Amino acid sequence: MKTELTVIGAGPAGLCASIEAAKNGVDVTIIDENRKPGGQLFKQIHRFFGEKEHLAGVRGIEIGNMLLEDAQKYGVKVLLNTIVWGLFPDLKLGISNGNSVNILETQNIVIATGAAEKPLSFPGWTLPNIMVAGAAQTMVNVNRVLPGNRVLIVGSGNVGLIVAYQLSQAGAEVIALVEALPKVSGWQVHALKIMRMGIPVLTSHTITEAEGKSYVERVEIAKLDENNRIIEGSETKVNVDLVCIAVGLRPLAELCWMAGLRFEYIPELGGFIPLHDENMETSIKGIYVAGDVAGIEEASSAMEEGKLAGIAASVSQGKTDKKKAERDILETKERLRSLRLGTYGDYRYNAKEKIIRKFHEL
Amino acid sequence: MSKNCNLQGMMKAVVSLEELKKSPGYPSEERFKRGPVPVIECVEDIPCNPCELACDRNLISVGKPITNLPRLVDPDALCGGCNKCIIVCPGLVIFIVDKTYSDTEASITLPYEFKPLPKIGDKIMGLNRTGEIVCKGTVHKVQTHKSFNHTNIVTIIVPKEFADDVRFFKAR
Amino acid sequence: MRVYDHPILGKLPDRKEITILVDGKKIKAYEDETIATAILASGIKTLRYTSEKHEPRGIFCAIGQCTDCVMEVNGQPNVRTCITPVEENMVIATQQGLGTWRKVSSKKK
Amino acid sequence: MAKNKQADVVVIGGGAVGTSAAYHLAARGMSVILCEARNIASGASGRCGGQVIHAFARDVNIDKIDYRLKVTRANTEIYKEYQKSFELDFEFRQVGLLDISITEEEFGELERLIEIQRSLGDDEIKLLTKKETLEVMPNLNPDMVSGSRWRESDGNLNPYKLCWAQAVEAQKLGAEILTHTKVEDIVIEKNRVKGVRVKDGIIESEYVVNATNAWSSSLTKGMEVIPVREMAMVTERLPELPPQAFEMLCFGDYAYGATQTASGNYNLGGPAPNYPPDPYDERIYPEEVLRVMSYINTIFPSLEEVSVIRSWVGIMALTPDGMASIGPMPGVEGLFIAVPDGAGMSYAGITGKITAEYICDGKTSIPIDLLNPGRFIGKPKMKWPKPYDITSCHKFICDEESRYKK
Repeated sequence: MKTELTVIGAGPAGLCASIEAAKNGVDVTIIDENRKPGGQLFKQIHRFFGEKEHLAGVRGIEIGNMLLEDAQKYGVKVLLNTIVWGLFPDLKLGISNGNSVNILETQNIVIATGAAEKPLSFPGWTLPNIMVAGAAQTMVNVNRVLPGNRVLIVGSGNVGLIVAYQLSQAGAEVIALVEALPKVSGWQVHALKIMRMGIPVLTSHTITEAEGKSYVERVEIAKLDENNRIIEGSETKVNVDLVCIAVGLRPLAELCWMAGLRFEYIPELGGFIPLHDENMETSIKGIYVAGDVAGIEEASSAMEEGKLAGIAASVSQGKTDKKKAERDILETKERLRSLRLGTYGDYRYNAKEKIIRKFHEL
Repeated sequence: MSKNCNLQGMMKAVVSLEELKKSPGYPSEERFKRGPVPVIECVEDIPCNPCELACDRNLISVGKPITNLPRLVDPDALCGGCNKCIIVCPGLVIFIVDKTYSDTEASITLPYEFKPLPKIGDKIMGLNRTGEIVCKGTVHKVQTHKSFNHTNIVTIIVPKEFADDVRFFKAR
Repeated sequence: MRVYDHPILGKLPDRKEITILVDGKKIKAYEDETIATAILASGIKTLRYTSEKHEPRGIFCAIGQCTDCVMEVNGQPNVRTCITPVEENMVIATQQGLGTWRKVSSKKK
Repeated sequence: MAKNKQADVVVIGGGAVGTSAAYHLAARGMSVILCEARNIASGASGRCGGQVIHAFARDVNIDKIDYRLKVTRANTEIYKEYQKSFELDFEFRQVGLLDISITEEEFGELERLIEIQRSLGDDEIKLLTKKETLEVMPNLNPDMVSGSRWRESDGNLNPYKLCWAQAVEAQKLGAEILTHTKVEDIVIEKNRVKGVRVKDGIIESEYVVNATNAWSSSLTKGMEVIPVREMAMVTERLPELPPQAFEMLCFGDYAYGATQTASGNYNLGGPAPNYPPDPYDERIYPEEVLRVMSYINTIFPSLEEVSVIRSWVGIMALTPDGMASIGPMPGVEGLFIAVPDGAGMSYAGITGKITAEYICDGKTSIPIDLLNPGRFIGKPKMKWPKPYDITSCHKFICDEESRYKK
């Protein structure tokens, strides 16, 4: 099997990379191990930030549908239920769909494998119905099953806050959201959404224990002092049947490691990040990264990074003229820049600049 | 919603009314006197500006960079109550408050993304920004439309003195 | 509990109903949904027990990454139920430890 | 950091042999610095199947079988001692090992070889018929077996854990383990070892032990090793299976080893049949994975649905005559070579012990004359077989020694 550009992961970054390259006439195959493309977009039923060009005010689920339409329109080949089990020398990919195993030869690869949520361990954390927040979000928004009725959320980043809101939308009662830090870590607007509904957002609080026979039935939460120590006597037991952990994400970079890409530890962006240049090309020529695998951000910047990688791959395939590519790249970078502004944008911008600097030091 | 007052009592507000009032998206008392007006409770540098484009009367400005706080522009034009800013705000923090609704009452128009939808005339409790019950009120108007894309618009009537506090409600 | 009506997503679309067998019990499922979805909807939260301490485990990541939700499906252990779709008359069992391989020859070619 | 560092002995290589040498030397009171270019068990030791094979059934050095058995049996005794005194378990289990013949003709060959081995004093090796073989290992494809040889004392261990266990014990005894410290060369003045050169300086020592296996010839002139790319893959954890240890060394085509680890993963390996120009290429190629997977499906039809979770390539070292190279390097005072041939897990413990004995006492409990690492010096430069896979290398060694010619 052969294709010019292979994109691994059909989430926002991968779809945008595919569409951008296919628009330029590149023969693109996008691979995803799930039954449906879209990555995590289809569980994001809230409206996105940004400006018009970023599709601000549009719900993630609608953006997902728009991207799928575009992918189809521009002739992107989509392989679903397909696992990339290996990324080998000479840009060969081992793929399998459960029935057959194949080797896919390609000239460019965009790795857009996204991220997974980090776990948090505490006594009892392995009990059923203690899950990462995104899991509950998938179950309720994609699969339309509510995993529990009385929920404790751990972590006040945007994921925790949004999932608290969305579980309420599906009819669950969110008992509380606890945050170990003295202040909410996500945007206040997301916190305000749930607080005004009466969901207690408890800063300087943590979960200390979960109990239950066959699944979580009760948790203990406690207040923390300024040194992050539990204040004795502050422990409270609460009956719940679902605990959602929202304590951050890490890049799913296994294929990047396998390819032998060079990495750098960038804690601001979630851990070990494959080094890449300003157009998302990595330390191995022809391999690009985009989206959360290139540093944890959010879907809007993932899409812009995907576009960058898609344009860069088109240039490498000789499928777009230099002038047009330069213009497209410039515009994409401007859109990306405006998403990386402000309190939560500056540090991401700086971390991204560090990755690019380290790349050029190689 | 939670009935666990114990937990709610442990909570601290993320942003105080005083702070909000200092932000450029919060109308002055003068402005309130002129009729309905958007109240924008967005006080962080979020890279986001759909509210600016939503307003046909250019009452809201973000400008460049888009991390600027949304600012209420104060031309002569009054808010027409089209609610587009409420619908499009990803943070769900734009409310249209009319302190001139009557001598004693104010109307608060807010986004509502839950089921079931309240009905006109429903008796409600007004909730403040931390979900505490502060007053009684009634549902005045419920607007839904395909173009709202599931962000429905509910207008409630509360005593005027709670116009700066009430931002949500629950059935009485 | 299924979310039949949702403020943003609307009514649950009509889908073909099928039956799967979980630990010998018939459970209703809808075509094209994942095994974990159907099982959770039926109220079952424990999908397997660990091999050494026999502790219960359930859904944890729901995106095929953590392998906490593995069960025995048609005689094959370690199937990630959160990303594997149901099929009519699928035989599913709570996995005990490393599970039991009940099938010797391959199912399809 | 390495500036002005000093020790009695510098051990180069953090594999099973290097860590063993460091442990045994430290146990004898020597000050030891171990330098490893990557991390502990990064080379062949961390990439092998972990089989402990006392003697290959089709051993090319049949006349030396008695000697080999003496060495490997002493090695097993050392592992048993480790198990009593070491803090970390390295999962050594003597579950027996099968060497399977596929064709009738091969079975005849096995029969003949085992007869020779027994006449040379190997009283443990047993010939199993097809039926007996399938009784020991029922999940083999019956069409792929004509018979086997069986040695009960063979087995397997977790090679990664063996390296770490030895390294940890060495550290407890005062040895310093420097990982990510590549030795650029061995410093020799007036035919005497002075130490080793690393990136930021020289580590001075009276003795240097070269335990870099496939890479040993690049640090020591006159050493001869044939690097052989081997691949391995490991499955998801499976319930405990009957004794699985297995070796298949078919003359015609390929060789395989399979073991079930203590945690249940099934570990299978064989030659890496994709022949990149560089025999030290540790990357794996997709064709190699597919080929080995199809063989596994043929040999173990019941594993067809089992998922492979990881696969990799490691560089094994063979010597031109199929014997280990363990001993002082002639012409360089203070330089000791510790390179076992092929099955390193059957040699690691004893090789470290011999190294310590030689350096501390000047003599060894097992004579090592046969393993003189200088035995290739002065001989015409050998042309290594290509491709560097086990079959062609094996043939090369056989031809050289004419072992199989009656």
